[in-house]
Amino acid sequence: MTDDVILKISNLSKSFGPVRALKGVDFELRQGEIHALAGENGAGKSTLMNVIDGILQPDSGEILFDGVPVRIASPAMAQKLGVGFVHQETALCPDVSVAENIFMATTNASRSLLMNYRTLEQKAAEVLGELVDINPATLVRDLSISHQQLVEIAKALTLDCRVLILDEPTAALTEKEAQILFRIMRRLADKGISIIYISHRMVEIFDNCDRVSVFRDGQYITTRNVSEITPDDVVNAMVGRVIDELYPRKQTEAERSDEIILNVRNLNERSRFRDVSFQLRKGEILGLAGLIGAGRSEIVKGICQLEGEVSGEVALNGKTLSLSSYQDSIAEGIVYLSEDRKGDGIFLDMPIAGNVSALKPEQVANGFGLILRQKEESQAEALGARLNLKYGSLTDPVSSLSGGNQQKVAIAKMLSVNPKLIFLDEPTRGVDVGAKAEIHRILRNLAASGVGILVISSELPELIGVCDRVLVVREGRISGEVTGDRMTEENIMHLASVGGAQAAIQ
Amino acid sequence: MRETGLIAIILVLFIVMSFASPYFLTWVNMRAMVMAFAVEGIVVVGMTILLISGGIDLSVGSVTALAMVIAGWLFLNGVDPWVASAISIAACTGIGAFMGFFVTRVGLHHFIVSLAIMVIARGACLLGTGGRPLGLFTLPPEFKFIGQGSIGPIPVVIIIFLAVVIGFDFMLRRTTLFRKVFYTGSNEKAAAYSGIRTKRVIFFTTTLCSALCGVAGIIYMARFGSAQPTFGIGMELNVIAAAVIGGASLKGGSGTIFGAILGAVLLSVVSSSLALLDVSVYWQDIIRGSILLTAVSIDHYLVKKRA
Amino acid sequence: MRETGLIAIILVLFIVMSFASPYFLTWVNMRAMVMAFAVEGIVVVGMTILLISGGIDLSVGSVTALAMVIAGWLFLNGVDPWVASAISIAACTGIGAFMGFFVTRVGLHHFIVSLAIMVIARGACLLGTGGRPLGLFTLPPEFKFIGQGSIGPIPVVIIIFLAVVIGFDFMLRRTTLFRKVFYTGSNEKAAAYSGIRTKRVIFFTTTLCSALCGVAGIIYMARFGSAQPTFGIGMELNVIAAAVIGGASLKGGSGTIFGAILGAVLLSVVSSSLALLDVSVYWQDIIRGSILLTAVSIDHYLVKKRA
Amino acid sequence: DGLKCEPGETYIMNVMVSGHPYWVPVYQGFKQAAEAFGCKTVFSGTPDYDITKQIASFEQDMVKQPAGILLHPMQADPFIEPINRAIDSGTEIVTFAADSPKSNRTSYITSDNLAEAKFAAEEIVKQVGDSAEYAVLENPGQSNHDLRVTALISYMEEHYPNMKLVGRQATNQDSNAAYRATGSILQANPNLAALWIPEAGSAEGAVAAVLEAEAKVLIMHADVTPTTLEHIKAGNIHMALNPNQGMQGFMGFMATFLAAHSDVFDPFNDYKVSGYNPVQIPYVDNGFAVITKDNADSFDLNVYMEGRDPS
Ligand SMILES: Nc1ncnc2c1ncn2[C@@H]1O[C@H](COP(=O)(O)OP(=O)(O)OP(=O)(O)O)[C@@H](O)[C@H]1O
Ligand SMILES: Nc1ncnc2c1ncn2[C@@H]1O[C@H](COP(=O)(O)OP(=O)(O)OP(=O)(O)O)[C@@H](O)[C@H]1O
Ligand SMILES: [Mg+2]
Ligand SMILES: [Mg+2]
Repeated sequence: MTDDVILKISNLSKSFGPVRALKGVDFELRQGEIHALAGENGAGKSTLMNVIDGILQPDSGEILFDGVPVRIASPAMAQKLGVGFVHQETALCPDVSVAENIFMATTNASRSLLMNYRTLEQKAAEVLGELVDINPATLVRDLSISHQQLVEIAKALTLDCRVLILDEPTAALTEKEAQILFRIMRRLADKGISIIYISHRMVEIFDNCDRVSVFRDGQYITTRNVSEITPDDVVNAMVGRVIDELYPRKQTEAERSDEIILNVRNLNERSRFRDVSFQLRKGEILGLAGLIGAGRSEIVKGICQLEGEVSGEVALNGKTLSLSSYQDSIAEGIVYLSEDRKGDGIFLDMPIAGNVSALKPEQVANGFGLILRQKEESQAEALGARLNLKYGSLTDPVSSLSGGNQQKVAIAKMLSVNPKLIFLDEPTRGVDVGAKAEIHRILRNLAASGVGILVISSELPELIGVCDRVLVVREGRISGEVTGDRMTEENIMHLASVGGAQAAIQ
Repeated sequence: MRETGLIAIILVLFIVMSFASPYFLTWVNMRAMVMAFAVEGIVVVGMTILLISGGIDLSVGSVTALAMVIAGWLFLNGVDPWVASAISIAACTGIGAFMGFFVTRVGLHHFIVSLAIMVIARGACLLGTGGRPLGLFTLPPEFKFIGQGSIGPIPVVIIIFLAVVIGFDFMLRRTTLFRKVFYTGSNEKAAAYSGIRTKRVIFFTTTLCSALCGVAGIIYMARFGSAQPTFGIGMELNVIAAAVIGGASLKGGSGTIFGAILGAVLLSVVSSSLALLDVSVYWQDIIRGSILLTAVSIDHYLVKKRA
Repeated sequence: MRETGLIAIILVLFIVMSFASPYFLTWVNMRAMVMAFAVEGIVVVGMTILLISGGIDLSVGSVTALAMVIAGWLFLNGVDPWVASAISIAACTGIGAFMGFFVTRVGLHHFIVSLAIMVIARGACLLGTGGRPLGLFTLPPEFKFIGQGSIGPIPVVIIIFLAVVIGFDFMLRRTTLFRKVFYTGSNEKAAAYSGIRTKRVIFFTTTLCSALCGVAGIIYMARFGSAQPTFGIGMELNVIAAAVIGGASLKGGSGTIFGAILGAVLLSVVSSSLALLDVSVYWQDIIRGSILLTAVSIDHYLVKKRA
Repeated sequence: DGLKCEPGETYIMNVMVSGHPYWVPVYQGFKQAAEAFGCKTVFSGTPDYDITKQIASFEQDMVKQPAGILLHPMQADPFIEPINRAIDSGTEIVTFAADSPKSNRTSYITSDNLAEAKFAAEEIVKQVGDSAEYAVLENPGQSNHDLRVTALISYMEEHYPNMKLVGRQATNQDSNAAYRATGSILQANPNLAALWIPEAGSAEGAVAAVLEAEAKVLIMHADVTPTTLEHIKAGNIHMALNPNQGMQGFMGFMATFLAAHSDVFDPFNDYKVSGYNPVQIPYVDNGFAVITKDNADSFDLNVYMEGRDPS
């Protein structure tokens, strides 16, 4: 890292109608540093990045690149300036191969008339090799959301850039992939490339970044060297107060119950998982860990009949279920929060209130099936307040919310129906620390009141902090279970990657 | 409101026209103008709902014609006209269900399924009539009343039209059933993940659109006292255009009945005005297309500005 | 390959037909069948590329007719036919650019813009001809050659058609320029984030489609020795249907020229077969629509099964 | 022996928009004539309004080597080459209702649209006087309909300069469009006295609009449908001029058949050296019928078709 400032932003503002997303912010990026951005959901981080990448135009303010004022009119222009960007929401072409997606910008800039698919795929395999094993010829539409995120990262790494922006790249990544990414980031930084890194995971910021800038409500608060401050300071600057406890109290030995809410036996799916058996007891929060592509999501989707042809036995509160569709599952009180929020979690173009009520619009309707707008809005308002949702108006489309706030809408939708059993797939992806703690508290309260809670998360500290018991999935099988003191990152990683054959580690 | 721009454009047209022609702002002309799109407006309602759910239907013209042919043929073969109409509407509903089957079960695209049905239904019209229009002059007066009669000064056709429009507009805005149509069209996968039986929803909207074509066909039959196998050729483009002008998205998820009807009004006012001003037929298409393009651009500009 | 299913279906039709009619597998019949879609096939190429980029064009029939009318009118007014053709193709390209402007700059949807242009271009045809076909019998033989001549046993039309198809198929598969068309259609935002000027791409595909309509119009003129203002009514549905049958998505992002041409072949074989078998005209549409629906369903099933 | 068909000798009638009712009585005339000579007939063409498809169907007819084809060419010039090719390969071609005059077809059978227009003009003047307002509906681009309209207008201009043309709307055979357009014309012209419509589809819509507006307008149109027939009986439509389709088909067959059997005839001309078919009949007028209240019953096509095979 040097002290040369490559990018300097001063007094920049940006509004969306009445929403003032950025209010005169300043920001400074030095050559070769890894610079973290922290801030609550809706603080304006992504908006600032979109301005730097030329996707959005600021209302006022100045951008200096190498000390020269620039107007970045389009992503193409940003590219010419050497800006690379991994978006918070993946933006890939589903009908096109992984290799072509990775090299889309290169193809665009290339002078050559013809495509050379062979070298393209070779080079793509090289870039991907370090990250994950994906065939570069597959279409992106056939990839799971986490693999898509890796492709998105690979895409940015191939850019010959001077400034690399990573907007919550690890939200859907497990520890293993995240560590690889950090290694690459460090290598790039050493080569003199400046990296802006956005994350809500404090550990990542403190382990890997050089400096951190904090934003709150569209305003720039401060920039500090990470060596000089503590995570609590950052959270305090973000939220305006110290979050006393990140994770709620766990179940005590005494509270443990033998009552079984969910009993899964010998669940099989043709190609995706085998011999899955487990139990979810009353009052506990059960976690599901595993590497990317291990099959966690598929097991859960299989149980509630969203995907696959599943055989095996599923019993809820002692009653054996014969579910043939997700509707049956909902009718039994089992709901699933999707990991792919944009793809199948929310209705981007529809109002916030309409999104929250989507699972059961009958709840906000009268006896004749007429939706009562007031009832619908007060439902959204109440759940929104619980989750600390930031919005302009409940009639605004969800697309106008920040990524983390969209996630809160998706969660609010699930909570709106008072389910008996909730599967949450990456529930806090993109959610800020404050709201995360709130969500965890809500989950704990639900569990205590008898609702079955199963959490899939790629963030091991979260699983360890929240769950009473964690099952580990490897290659479509449950490879083990950890509880109590055994619940450590090492043990889980071990079960997820190599071990597993041995019985549960008690 | 999304429709303000369109209303403004239509108002401007009205003001210009009332200066340009002394006959424009007469009761009789207004009545004629509404009559000109009222029946097609019923089809516009069905199409708008289908578009919102993410579908499209090219067969509306043929199916409307087939409704006339089926009811007319039955009537000529001694069936009571009311019964014949009911059978005919049921048959159209069946056609819609057939399309719905191909879309939701076989997995084909609405476009191609409805294109095939457009051809098949037109063929059925030819077969049922031997290519000759059916003269239904002998329809009883109480039946013709639904197409030709008036209650007070208001034609029955307009009353039916208003009832359909207001009814569906209300339902689309307020009922849970139709809300699911929006969810499905906005993001089918997210709707499925919200427990909505999206295939049923699409099946429903597809069927509803054809059923409304059936209703329109019966009213046309009562109105014209005949069943023409070639009726309604090219209707689909008109109907889709009205919905799209009125703000419906071809990608699904958005649209209103009110807007779509305003779209139909706009198209109709332009046509009427050109005829009223006796613009040369060789110029009419050029002017009509240009006004359409201008109006849509202005509306787009106004909507964007407000947002 | 995506197209295997279609090829199989067409082969089956061929085998059935060669048993059903002794005339089917004759050189003359094959030639007639290819001639029936060759020129339209050039428009299919333009439409497929436009569909891949996420657009659609309803004006192709009118613009093709306008190309004939412009070139014919100029020729009758003393312009050299080759020059007249060049001017006409340039004019069509201009129309495409005009549509491209409304889509990319004003922000309207392709559907509504091309619908308006469809009406305007048809009006221009009427205006330019006074509604009467232009007789162009006096076109010089070397000009007519492109529409009526043969090189060896192969009609020039078919040679041009094959050149266009093979050329664009190759370009679409292999050149960086046309890959951007796929990226833009598949996810416009993602393409834009990669620095692709997606508006330019869409402008380009819109313009290209109209330009190819111009080329087709000139060939039609040379072939028919006349310019008919009502030419090509309804062509858009045929052309879009061919592309969609061949695997192009109306949502953009996928499609191949080869598949679209197979779609056109399928439609043409079915029509020809019905005529050859003397199927009653009253049954033809029904059978045609049903075969279309069946073929598309089978193809869909085969594709899904393979995947 | 003599004028008789060989076994299997086939004559084809080829048209565009083959589902249109206009062809039905034409084909009946064609068929009845053929039966009298022991010939086979086929009704062919394209259901579409598409010149390329009609040419393809014509070429497929040729493949079957029929003795003759009675052709309604959708457009004149595009058919020159196919017609000549057919004649060269031994199939005689006669055109009807639309011509391809520069081709080598031996005959052209048609109604005289000019005569129809002239008759209509005279009848209008007779009914509403020679200084009144009139309007026309039209179908630009279809030649016979165009001719009926333009000929009437120029006839009026020439002979009855006080007749004022106040409305001219394209309705393209669409009854709904005609309904709309007529409504507007009626609004703009309260003194409208007469309406001339070149085809029956538009007439259906126009009469509905006139009845609804309770206007007193003399309606005359060409062709006929069951509905307009009923309107004629009811007095809502004054009169229809219907081309004699049966005669068109009958004479069409005769001309084709005679061309194919021209060996019975040795005319006093140069046909042997020029290579032309000796049975050349440049133009046959099949005449038209005037349908009024009094004779309307004879023009019910459904009654006529009872017990007859349409194909
Ligand atoms: N297209 C838009 N239309 C309207 N408002 C928007 C739009 N995009 C963002 N906003 C608003 O701007 C503010 C900042 O959003 P931004 O996406 O920058 O937040 P963020 O810091 O990235 O949050 P997160 O951590 O949740 O991703 C939010 O209040 C959001 O609602
Ligand atoms: N739509 C799909 N089409 C094809 N393969 C898929 C699809 N979705 C998932 N897979 C594959 O199925 C396997 C299991 O995926 P799943 O999403 O269940 O894993 P996971 O453990 O939830 O991990 P993550 O969600 O983090 O990727 C992976 O190999 C994945 O690539
Ligand atoms: Mg963000
Ligand atoms: Mg997962």
